[in-house]
Amino acid sequence: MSVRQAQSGLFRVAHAPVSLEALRAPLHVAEAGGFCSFEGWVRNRNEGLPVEGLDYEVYEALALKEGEKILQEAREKFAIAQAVAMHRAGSLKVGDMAVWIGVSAPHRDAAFQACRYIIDEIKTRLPVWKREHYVGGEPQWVACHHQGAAHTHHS
Amino acid sequence: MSVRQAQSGLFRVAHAPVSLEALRAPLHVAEAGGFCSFEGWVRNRNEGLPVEGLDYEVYEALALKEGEKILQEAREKFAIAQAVAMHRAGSLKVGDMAVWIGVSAPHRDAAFQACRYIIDEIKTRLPVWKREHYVGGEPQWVACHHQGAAHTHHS
Amino acid sequence: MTTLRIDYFAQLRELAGTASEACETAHATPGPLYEELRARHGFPFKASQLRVAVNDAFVPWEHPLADGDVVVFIPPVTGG
Amino acid sequence: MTTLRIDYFAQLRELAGTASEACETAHATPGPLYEELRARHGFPFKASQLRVAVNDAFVPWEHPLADGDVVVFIPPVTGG
Repeated sequence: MSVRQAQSGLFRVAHAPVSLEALRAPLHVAEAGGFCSFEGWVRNRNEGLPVEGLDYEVYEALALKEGEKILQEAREKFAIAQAVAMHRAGSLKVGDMAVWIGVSAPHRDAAFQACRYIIDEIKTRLPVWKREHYVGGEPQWVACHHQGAAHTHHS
Repeated sequence: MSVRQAQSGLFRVAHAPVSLEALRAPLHVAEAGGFCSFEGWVRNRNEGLPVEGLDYEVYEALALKEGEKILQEAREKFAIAQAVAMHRAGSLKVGDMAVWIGVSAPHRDAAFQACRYIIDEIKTRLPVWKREHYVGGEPQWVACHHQGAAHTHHS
Repeated sequence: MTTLRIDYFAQLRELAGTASEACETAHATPGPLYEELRARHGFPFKASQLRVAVNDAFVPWEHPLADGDVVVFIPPVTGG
Repeated sequence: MTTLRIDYFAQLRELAGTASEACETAHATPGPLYEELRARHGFPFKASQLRVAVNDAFVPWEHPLADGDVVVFIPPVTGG
Protein backbone atom coordinates (compact mmCIF):
# COMPACT_ATOMS: atom_id res chain seq x y z
CA MET A 1 0.00 0.00 0.00
CA SER A 2 1.42 3.37 -0.98
CA VAL A 3 1.77 6.21 1.52
CA ARG A 4 -1.07 8.03 -0.21
CA GLN A 5 -3.45 5.13 0.35
CA ALA A 6 -2.42 4.65 3.95
CA GLN A 7 -4.55 7.48 5.39
CA SER A 8 -7.18 4.97 6.47
CA GLY A 9 -7.06 2.54 3.57
CA LEU A 10 -10.84 2.57 3.39
CA PHE A 11 -10.91 4.78 0.33
CA ARG A 12 -8.54 3.79 -2.42
CA VAL A 13 -7.61 4.64 -5.97
CA ALA A 14 -6.58 1.42 -7.70
CA HIS A 15 -4.51 1.12 -10.86
CA ALA A 16 -5.49 -2.52 -11.38
CA PRO A 17 -8.51 -4.65 -10.44
CA VAL A 18 -8.96 -5.32 -6.70
CA SER A 19 -10.61 -8.52 -5.48
CA LEU A 20 -14.04 -8.26 -3.92
CA GLU A 21 -12.71 -10.23 -0.98
CA ALA A 22 -10.08 -7.57 -0.24
CA LEU A 23 -12.59 -4.75 -0.65
CA ARG A 24 -15.16 -6.41 1.62
CA ALA A 25 -12.83 -7.46 4.44
CA PRO A 26 -13.04 -4.26 6.56
CA LEU A 27 -16.85 -4.38 6.53
CA HIS A 28 -17.19 -7.62 8.48
CA VAL A 29 -17.58 -6.22 11.97
CA ALA A 30 -19.58 -7.84 14.74
CA GLU A 31 -22.57 -5.47 14.84
CA ALA A 32 -23.10 -5.51 11.07
CA GLY A 33 -26.36 -7.21 10.06
CA GLY A 34 -26.83 -5.62 6.66
CA PHE A 35 -24.49 -4.85 3.77
CA CYS A 36 -25.23 -2.69 0.76
CA SER A 37 -22.87 -2.25 -2.14
CA PHE A 38 -22.83 -0.36 -5.40
CA GLU A 39 -20.62 -0.95 -8.42
CA GLY A 40 -20.21 1.08 -11.57
CA TRP A 41 -19.42 -1.03 -14.63
CA VAL A 42 -18.11 0.17 -17.99
CA ARG A 43 -21.06 0.09 -20.37
CA ASN A 44 -20.89 -0.84 -24.03
CA ARG A 45 -22.69 2.34 -25.10
CA ASN A 46 -22.88 5.94 -23.94
CA GLU A 47 -25.49 8.26 -25.41
CA GLY A 48 -25.86 6.02 -28.42
CA LEU A 49 -22.18 5.60 -29.25
CA PRO A 50 -20.63 2.12 -29.07
CA VAL A 51 -17.88 2.20 -26.42
CA GLU A 52 -14.79 -0.05 -26.55
CA GLY A 53 -13.28 1.00 -23.26
CA LEU A 54 -12.17 4.03 -21.33
CA ASP A 55 -9.40 5.67 -19.35
CA TYR A 56 -9.83 7.24 -15.94
CA GLU A 57 -7.45 10.04 -15.11
CA VAL A 58 -7.30 10.74 -11.38
CA TYR A 59 -5.85 13.65 -9.40
CA GLU A 60 -4.80 11.11 -6.86
CA ALA A 61 -3.61 13.14 -3.86
CA LEU A 62 -6.82 15.15 -3.81
CA ALA A 63 -9.06 12.19 -4.72
CA LEU A 64 -7.80 10.23 -1.73
CA LYS A 65 -8.47 13.12 0.64
CA GLU A 66 -11.89 13.83 -0.84
CA GLY A 67 -12.78 10.13 -0.88
CA GLU A 68 -11.90 9.71 2.79
CA LYS A 69 -13.93 12.81 3.56
CA ILE A 70 -16.99 11.44 1.76
CA LEU A 71 -16.73 8.17 3.72
CA GLN A 72 -16.39 10.09 6.99
CA GLU A 73 -19.46 12.19 6.15
CA ALA A 74 -21.42 8.98 5.53
CA ARG A 75 -20.34 7.61 8.92
CA GLU A 76 -21.52 10.81 10.61
CA LYS A 77 -24.83 11.09 8.76
CA PHE A 78 -25.98 7.46 8.94
CA ALA A 79 -25.92 4.74 11.64
CA ILE A 80 -23.47 2.48 9.83
CA ALA A 81 -20.76 0.11 11.00
CA GLN A 82 -18.19 0.72 8.25
CA ALA A 83 -17.86 2.15 4.73
CA VAL A 84 -15.29 1.36 2.04
CA ALA A 85 -14.86 2.68 -1.50
CA MET A 86 -12.53 2.18 -4.45
CA HIS A 87 -12.21 4.07 -7.72
CA ARG A 88 -10.19 2.73 -10.62
CA ALA A 89 -7.56 4.71 -12.49
CA GLY A 90 -6.14 3.83 -15.92
CA SER A 91 -7.54 1.84 -18.83
CA LEU A 92 -10.72 -0.20 -18.45
CA LYS A 93 -12.63 -2.43 -20.86
CA VAL A 94 -16.37 -2.90 -21.28
CA GLY A 95 -17.70 -4.81 -18.25
CA ASP A 96 -14.84 -3.78 -15.93
CA MET A 97 -15.65 -2.37 -12.52
CA ALA A 98 -14.90 1.36 -12.38
CA VAL A 99 -16.07 2.08 -8.86
CA TRP A 100 -17.00 -0.03 -5.82
CA ILE A 101 -18.74 1.05 -2.63
CA GLY A 102 -19.57 -1.16 0.33
CA VAL A 103 -21.35 -0.25 3.54
CA SER A 104 -22.18 -2.47 6.51
CA ALA A 105 -24.65 -1.44 9.19
CA PRO A 106 -26.78 -2.86 11.99
CA HIS A 107 -29.91 -2.17 9.88
CA ARG A 108 -30.58 -1.99 6.17
CA ASP A 109 -32.00 1.53 6.00
CA ALA A 110 -28.70 3.09 7.00
CA ALA A 111 -26.71 0.76 4.73
CA PHE A 112 -28.76 1.72 1.66
CA GLN A 113 -28.78 5.44 2.45
CA ALA A 114 -25.06 5.65 3.14
CA CYS A 115 -24.16 3.66 0.01
CA ARG A 116 -26.31 5.95 -2.12
CA TYR A 117 -24.83 9.04 -0.48
CA ILE A 118 -21.28 7.88 -1.17
CA ILE A 119 -21.79 7.12 -4.88
CA ASP A 120 -23.65 10.40 -5.41
CA GLU A 121 -20.87 12.39 -3.76
CA ILE A 122 -18.15 10.50 -5.62
CA LYS A 123 -19.80 11.34 -8.91
CA THR A 124 -20.00 15.06 -8.16
CA ARG A 125 -16.87 15.67 -6.09
CA LEU A 126 -14.08 13.21 -6.79
CA PRO A 127 -11.40 14.68 -9.11
CA VAL A 128 -11.61 11.93 -11.73
CA TRP A 129 -12.08 12.29 -15.48
CA LYS A 130 -13.34 9.70 -17.92
CA ARG A 131 -12.18 9.49 -21.53
CA GLU A 132 -14.14 7.09 -23.69
CA HIS A 133 -12.86 5.15 -26.66
CA TYR A 134 -15.48 4.59 -29.35
CA VAL A 135 -15.66 1.93 -32.00
CA GLY A 136 -14.41 3.75 -35.10
CA GLY A 137 -14.16 7.23 -33.53
CA GLU A 138 -11.80 9.55 -31.67
CA PRO A 139 -11.54 9.16 -27.90
CA GLN A 140 -13.42 11.91 -26.04
CA TRP A 141 -13.47 13.34 -22.55
CA VAL A 142 -16.97 12.66 -21.28
CA ALA A 143 -18.98 15.80 -20.56
CA CYS A 144 -20.14 16.36 -17.02
CA HIS A 145 -23.79 15.69 -16.27
CA HIS A 146 -23.64 17.18 -12.80
CA GLN A 147 -22.10 20.54 -13.45
CA GLY A 148 -24.66 22.57 -11.54
CA ALA A 149 -24.67 20.15 -8.65
CA ALA A 150 -20.90 19.90 -8.49
CA HIS A 151 -20.45 23.61 -8.12
CA THR A 152 -23.23 24.50 -5.78
CA HIS A 153 -22.41 21.53 -3.62
CA HIS A 154 -19.62 23.00 -1.54
CA SER A 155 -20.22 26.66 -2.08
CA MET B 1 -30.01 -27.57 -9.89
CA SER B 2 -33.17 -29.14 -8.54
CA VAL B 3 -36.44 -29.01 -10.42
CA ARG B 4 -37.81 -26.55 -7.89
CA GLN B 5 -35.00 -24.08 -8.57
CA ALA B 6 -35.24 -24.43 -12.31
CA GLN B 7 -38.21 -22.08 -12.73
CA SER B 8 -35.84 -19.30 -13.79
CA GLY B 9 -32.91 -19.95 -11.48
CA LEU B 10 -32.76 -16.26 -10.63
CA PHE B 11 -34.36 -16.76 -7.24
CA ARG B 12 -32.99 -19.62 -5.21
CA VAL B 13 -33.19 -21.18 -1.80
CA ALA B 14 -29.75 -22.53 -0.93
CA HIS B 15 -28.95 -25.18 1.68
CA ALA B 16 -25.23 -24.31 1.67
CA PRO B 17 -23.21 -21.17 0.91
CA VAL B 18 -23.22 -20.03 -2.73
CA SER B 19 -20.24 -18.18 -4.20
CA LEU B 20 -20.66 -14.51 -5.03
CA GLU B 21 -19.31 -15.28 -8.47
CA ALA B 22 -22.14 -17.71 -9.19
CA LEU B 23 -24.76 -15.33 -7.79
CA ARG B 24 -23.46 -12.37 -9.80
CA ALA B 25 -23.03 -14.13 -13.15
CA PRO B 26 -26.56 -13.51 -14.57
CA LEU B 27 -26.28 -9.77 -13.84
CA HIS B 28 -23.46 -9.09 -16.27
CA VAL B 29 -25.45 -8.04 -19.30
CA ALA B 30 -24.30 -5.53 -21.90
CA GLU B 31 -26.52 -2.60 -20.99
CA ALA B 32 -25.77 -2.78 -17.26
CA GLY B 33 -23.80 0.22 -16.01
CA GLY B 34 -24.70 0.05 -12.34
CA PHE B 35 -25.02 -2.80 -9.86
CA CYS B 36 -26.55 -2.63 -6.40
CA SER B 37 -26.53 -5.50 -3.97
CA PHE B 38 -27.79 -6.16 -0.47
CA GLU B 39 -26.73 -8.92 1.91
CA GLY B 40 -28.16 -9.89 5.27
CA TRP B 41 -25.55 -11.27 7.67
CA VAL B 42 -26.18 -13.17 10.88
CA ARG B 43 -25.53 -10.73 13.71
CA ASN B 44 -23.94 -11.59 17.03
CA ARG B 45 -26.80 -10.02 19.00
CA ASN B 46 -30.54 -9.60 18.63
CA GLU B 47 -32.43 -7.31 20.99
CA GLY B 48 -29.68 -7.52 23.53
CA LEU B 49 -29.24 -11.31 23.56
CA PRO B 50 -25.92 -12.81 22.42
CA VAL B 51 -26.60 -14.98 19.35
CA GLU B 52 -24.49 -18.05 18.48
CA GLY B 53 -26.19 -18.90 15.24
CA LEU B 54 -29.57 -19.62 13.75
CA ASP B 55 -31.66 -21.94 11.64
CA TYR B 56 -33.82 -20.88 8.72
CA GLU B 57 -36.83 -23.05 8.03
CA VAL B 58 -38.20 -22.50 4.52
CA TYR B 59 -41.48 -23.54 2.89
CA GLU B 60 -39.50 -24.11 -0.23
CA ALA B 61 -42.09 -24.70 -2.96
CA LEU B 62 -43.94 -21.52 -2.04
CA ALA B 63 -40.77 -19.51 -1.30
CA LEU B 64 -39.45 -20.20 -4.79
CA LYS B 65 -42.71 -19.08 -6.40
CA GLU B 66 -43.00 -16.00 -4.20
CA GLY B 67 -39.31 -15.12 -4.70
CA GLU B 68 -39.63 -15.31 -8.49
CA LYS B 69 -42.74 -13.17 -8.26
CA ILE B 70 -40.94 -10.51 -6.23
CA LEU B 71 -38.08 -10.41 -8.78
CA GLN B 72 -40.58 -10.11 -11.62
CA GLU B 73 -42.37 -7.25 -9.86
CA ALA B 74 -39.04 -5.45 -9.49
CA ARG B 75 -38.36 -5.88 -13.22
CA GLU B 76 -41.76 -4.40 -14.03
CA LYS B 77 -41.58 -1.47 -11.58
CA PHE B 78 -37.99 -0.33 -12.23
CA ALA B 79 -35.82 0.12 -15.35
CA ILE B 80 -33.37 -2.63 -14.49
CA ALA B 81 -31.38 -5.08 -16.57
CA GLN B 82 -31.56 -8.13 -14.28
CA ALA B 83 -32.32 -9.11 -10.68
CA VAL B 84 -31.16 -12.15 -8.72
CA ALA B 85 -31.80 -13.24 -5.14
CA MET B 86 -30.86 -16.08 -2.82
CA HIS B 87 -32.12 -17.03 0.63
CA ARG B 88 -30.35 -19.54 2.81
CA ALA B 89 -32.06 -22.46 4.50
CA GLY B 90 -30.60 -24.50 7.37
CA SER B 91 -28.06 -23.69 10.08
CA LEU B 92 -25.99 -20.51 9.91
CA LYS B 93 -23.28 -19.11 12.16
CA VAL B 94 -22.62 -15.50 13.16
CA GLY B 95 -21.26 -13.63 10.13
CA ASP B 96 -22.79 -15.99 7.57
CA MET B 97 -24.76 -14.55 4.67
CA ALA B 98 -28.49 -15.26 5.11
CA VAL B 99 -29.81 -13.43 2.07
CA TRP B 100 -28.27 -11.96 -1.10
CA ILE B 101 -29.86 -9.65 -3.63
CA GLY B 102 -28.19 -8.27 -6.75
CA VAL B 103 -29.61 -5.92 -9.35
CA SER B 104 -27.94 -4.55 -12.47
CA ALA B 105 -29.34 -1.60 -14.40
CA PRO B 106 -28.40 1.04 -16.97
CA HIS B 107 -28.56 3.71 -14.23
CA ARG B 108 -28.03 3.65 -10.49
CA ASP B 109 -31.40 5.01 -9.40
CA ALA B 110 -33.24 1.97 -10.67
CA ALA B 111 -30.61 -0.42 -9.28
CA PHE B 112 -30.92 1.01 -5.76
CA GLN B 113 -34.70 1.19 -5.82
CA ALA B 114 -35.18 -2.34 -7.14
CA CYS B 115 -32.69 -3.81 -4.67
CA ARG B 116 -34.45 -2.09 -1.80
CA TYR B 117 -37.83 -3.23 -3.07
CA ILE B 118 -36.72 -6.85 -3.27
CA ILE B 119 -35.28 -7.07 0.25
CA ASP B 120 -38.32 -5.31 1.73
CA GLU B 121 -40.68 -7.73 -0.01
CA ILE B 122 -38.59 -10.77 0.92
CA LYS B 123 -38.74 -9.76 4.57
CA THR B 124 -42.53 -9.39 4.58
CA ARG B 125 -43.64 -12.09 2.12
CA LEU B 126 -41.19 -14.96 1.81
CA PRO B 127 -42.33 -18.01 3.84
CA VAL B 128 -39.13 -18.33 5.88
CA TRP B 129 -38.77 -18.55 9.65
CA LYS B 130 -35.73 -17.82 11.75
CA ARG B 131 -34.90 -19.61 14.98
CA GLU B 132 -32.06 -18.11 16.96
CA HIS B 133 -29.65 -19.95 19.23
CA TYR B 134 -28.49 -17.89 22.20
CA VAL B 135 -25.37 -18.24 24.28
CA GLY B 136 -26.63 -20.05 27.40
CA GLY B 137 -30.34 -19.95 26.49
CA GLU B 138 -33.07 -21.92 24.71
CA PRO B 139 -33.43 -21.47 20.94
CA GLN B 140 -36.38 -19.27 20.02
CA TRP B 141 -38.43 -18.53 16.93
CA VAL B 142 -37.87 -14.87 16.21
CA ALA B 143 -41.00 -12.74 16.49
CA CYS B 144 -42.15 -10.94 13.41
CA HIS B 145 -41.45 -7.22 13.23
CA HIS B 146 -43.57 -6.67 10.15
CA GLN B 147 -46.82 -8.29 11.12
CA GLY B 148 -49.02 -5.39 10.14
CA ALA B 149 -47.20 -4.89 6.87
CA ALA B 150 -47.17 -8.58 6.02
CA HIS B 151 -50.89 -8.88 6.35
CA THR B 152 -52.08 -5.71 4.75
CA HIS B 153 -49.65 -6.16 1.91
CA HIS B 154 -51.58 -8.48 -0.30
CA SER B 155 -55.02 -7.93 1.03
CA MET C 1 -66.29 -34.71 4.02
CA THR C 2 -63.09 -33.49 2.37
CA THR C 3 -59.77 -35.30 2.70
CA LEU C 4 -56.80 -32.92 3.03
CA ARG C 5 -53.15 -32.90 3.98
CA ILE C 6 -51.98 -30.20 6.39
CA ASP C 7 -48.28 -29.26 6.35
CA TYR C 8 -46.77 -27.36 9.25
CA PHE C 9 -43.74 -25.08 9.51
CA ALA C 10 -41.82 -23.43 12.32
CA GLN C 11 -43.82 -22.87 15.54
CA LEU C 12 -46.89 -24.63 14.17
CA ARG C 13 -44.81 -27.69 13.27
CA GLU C 14 -43.36 -27.81 16.79
CA LEU C 15 -46.74 -27.38 18.50
CA ALA C 16 -48.46 -29.91 16.23
CA GLY C 17 -45.57 -32.30 16.84
CA THR C 18 -45.49 -33.18 13.14
CA ALA C 19 -44.59 -31.62 9.80
CA SER C 20 -47.65 -33.08 8.11
CA GLU C 21 -50.94 -34.70 8.98
CA ALA C 22 -53.92 -36.11 7.10
CA CYS C 23 -57.28 -34.55 7.90
CA GLU C 24 -60.91 -35.30 7.12
CA THR C 25 -63.02 -32.21 7.51
CA ALA C 26 -66.53 -30.94 6.94
CA HIS C 27 -65.28 -27.34 6.72
CA ALA C 28 -65.56 -25.82 3.26
CA THR C 29 -62.84 -23.14 3.66
CA PRO C 30 -59.52 -22.72 5.54
CA GLY C 31 -60.88 -20.28 8.18
CA PRO C 32 -62.98 -22.66 10.30
CA LEU C 33 -60.50 -25.47 9.62
CA TYR C 34 -57.76 -23.37 11.23
CA GLU C 35 -59.91 -22.69 14.29
CA GLU C 36 -60.42 -26.42 14.76
CA LEU C 37 -56.68 -27.16 14.41
CA ARG C 38 -55.82 -24.21 16.65
CA ALA C 39 -58.01 -25.62 19.42
CA ARG C 40 -56.59 -29.12 18.94
CA HIS C 41 -52.87 -28.17 18.91
CA GLY C 42 -52.89 -24.98 21.02
CA PHE C 43 -51.57 -22.69 18.30
CA PRO C 44 -51.01 -19.18 19.67
CA PHE C 45 -51.86 -17.29 16.48
CA LYS C 46 -55.22 -15.82 15.54
CA ALA C 47 -56.17 -16.47 11.92
CA SER C 48 -55.75 -12.74 11.25
CA GLN C 49 -52.03 -13.13 11.98
CA LEU C 50 -51.61 -15.86 9.39
CA ARG C 51 -51.78 -16.36 5.65
CA VAL C 52 -52.91 -19.57 4.07
CA ALA C 53 -51.59 -21.53 1.11
CA VAL C 54 -53.30 -24.34 -0.79
CA ASN C 55 -51.22 -26.53 -3.10
CA ASP C 56 -48.20 -24.23 -2.75
CA ALA C 57 -50.01 -21.01 -3.66
CA PHE C 58 -51.32 -18.25 -1.39
CA VAL C 59 -55.12 -18.22 -1.38
CA PRO C 60 -57.83 -16.11 0.30
CA TRP C 61 -59.37 -17.45 3.49
CA GLU C 62 -62.62 -18.04 1.56
CA HIS C 63 -60.89 -20.39 -0.91
CA PRO C 64 -63.03 -23.56 -1.29
CA LEU C 65 -61.26 -26.72 -0.15
CA ALA C 66 -61.21 -29.79 -2.37
CA ASP C 67 -60.24 -33.43 -1.89
CA GLY C 68 -56.48 -33.92 -2.03
CA ASP C 69 -55.60 -30.30 -1.27
CA VAL C 70 -52.42 -29.61 0.69
CA VAL C 71 -53.12 -26.78 3.13
CA VAL C 72 -50.45 -24.73 4.93
CA PHE C 73 -51.11 -22.05 7.53
CA ILE C 74 -48.25 -19.56 7.34
CA PRO C 75 -47.10 -18.03 10.64
CA PRO C 76 -45.63 -14.50 10.54
CA VAL C 77 -42.48 -14.72 8.42
CA THR C 78 -39.02 -13.66 9.59
CA GLY C 79 -36.69 -14.16 6.65
CA GLY C 80 -34.01 -11.79 5.43
CA MET D 1 5.95 38.11 -7.97
CA THR D 2 4.92 34.65 -6.75
CA THR D 3 6.48 31.43 -8.02
CA LEU D 4 3.98 28.63 -8.45
CA ARG D 5 3.62 25.24 -10.04
CA ILE D 6 0.47 24.56 -12.07
CA ASP D 7 -0.59 20.94 -12.54
CA TYR D 8 -3.05 19.99 -15.27
CA PHE D 9 -5.45 17.09 -15.65
CA ALA D 10 -7.68 15.76 -18.42
CA GLN D 11 -8.74 18.34 -21.07
CA LEU D 12 -6.65 21.08 -19.48
CA ARG D 13 -3.55 18.86 -19.59
CA GLU D 14 -4.14 18.10 -23.26
CA LEU D 15 -4.74 21.74 -24.21
CA ALA D 16 -1.77 23.00 -22.16
CA GLY D 17 0.35 20.26 -23.75
CA THR D 18 1.89 19.46 -20.37
CA ALA D 19 0.93 17.94 -17.02
CA SER D 20 2.80 20.61 -15.09
CA GLU D 21 4.39 24.01 -15.62
CA ALA D 22 6.26 26.56 -13.49
CA CYS D 23 4.69 30.00 -13.37
CA GLU D 24 5.73 33.42 -12.08
CA THR D 25 2.72 35.58 -11.48
CA ALA D 26 1.72 38.93 -10.02
CA HIS D 27 -1.85 37.67 -9.39
CA ALA D 28 -2.67 37.31 -5.72
CA THR D 29 -5.50 34.73 -6.09
CA PRO D 30 -6.41 31.84 -8.43
CA GLY D 31 -9.22 33.71 -10.25
CA PRO D 32 -7.20 36.15 -12.36
CA LEU D 33 -4.42 33.56 -12.72
CA TYR D 34 -6.88 31.20 -14.37
CA GLU D 35 -8.02 33.91 -16.81
CA GLU D 36 -4.42 34.45 -17.87
CA LEU D 37 -3.80 30.72 -18.36
CA ARG D 38 -7.12 30.32 -20.13
CA ALA D 39 -6.16 32.99 -22.66
CA ARG D 40 -2.68 31.49 -23.13
CA HIS D 41 -3.79 27.83 -23.59
CA GLY D 42 -7.28 28.29 -25.02
CA PHE D 43 -9.11 26.47 -22.22
CA PRO D 44 -12.83 26.19 -23.00
CA PHE D 45 -14.07 26.46 -19.40
CA LYS D 46 -15.20 29.56 -17.58
CA ALA D 47 -13.84 29.82 -14.04
CA SER D 48 -17.41 29.29 -12.76
CA GLN D 49 -17.30 25.76 -14.26
CA LEU D 50 -14.17 24.85 -12.33
CA ARG D 51 -13.00 24.30 -8.79
CA VAL D 52 -9.50 25.11 -7.66
CA ALA D 53 -7.08 23.22 -5.42
CA VAL D 54 -3.90 24.53 -3.80
CA ASN D 55 -1.44 22.03 -2.36
CA ASP D 56 -3.87 19.15 -2.83
CA ALA D 57 -6.79 20.77 -1.02
CA PHE D 58 -9.86 22.49 -2.45
CA VAL D 59 -9.73 26.25 -1.74
CA PRO D 60 -12.01 29.22 -2.46
CA TRP D 61 -11.20 31.34 -5.52
CA GLU D 62 -10.12 34.15 -3.15
CA HIS D 63 -7.45 31.97 -1.52
CA PRO D 64 -4.17 33.96 -1.35
CA LEU D 65 -1.35 32.42 -3.39
CA ALA D 66 2.09 31.96 -1.84
CA ASP D 67 5.54 31.06 -3.17
CA GLY D 68 5.88 27.35 -3.82
CA ASP D 69 2.14 26.66 -4.03
CA VAL D 70 0.96 23.92 -6.38
CA VAL D 71 -2.23 25.09 -8.08
CA VAL D 72 -4.69 22.81 -9.91
CA PHE D 73 -7.77 23.97 -11.81
CA ILE D 74 -10.31 21.14 -11.69
CA PRO D 75 -12.44 20.65 -14.81
CA PRO D 76 -15.96 19.21 -14.31
CA VAL D 77 -15.49 15.72 -12.89
CA THR D 78 -16.87 12.54 -14.46
CA GLY D 79 -15.93 9.71 -12.13
CA GLY D 80 -18.14 6.86 -11.00
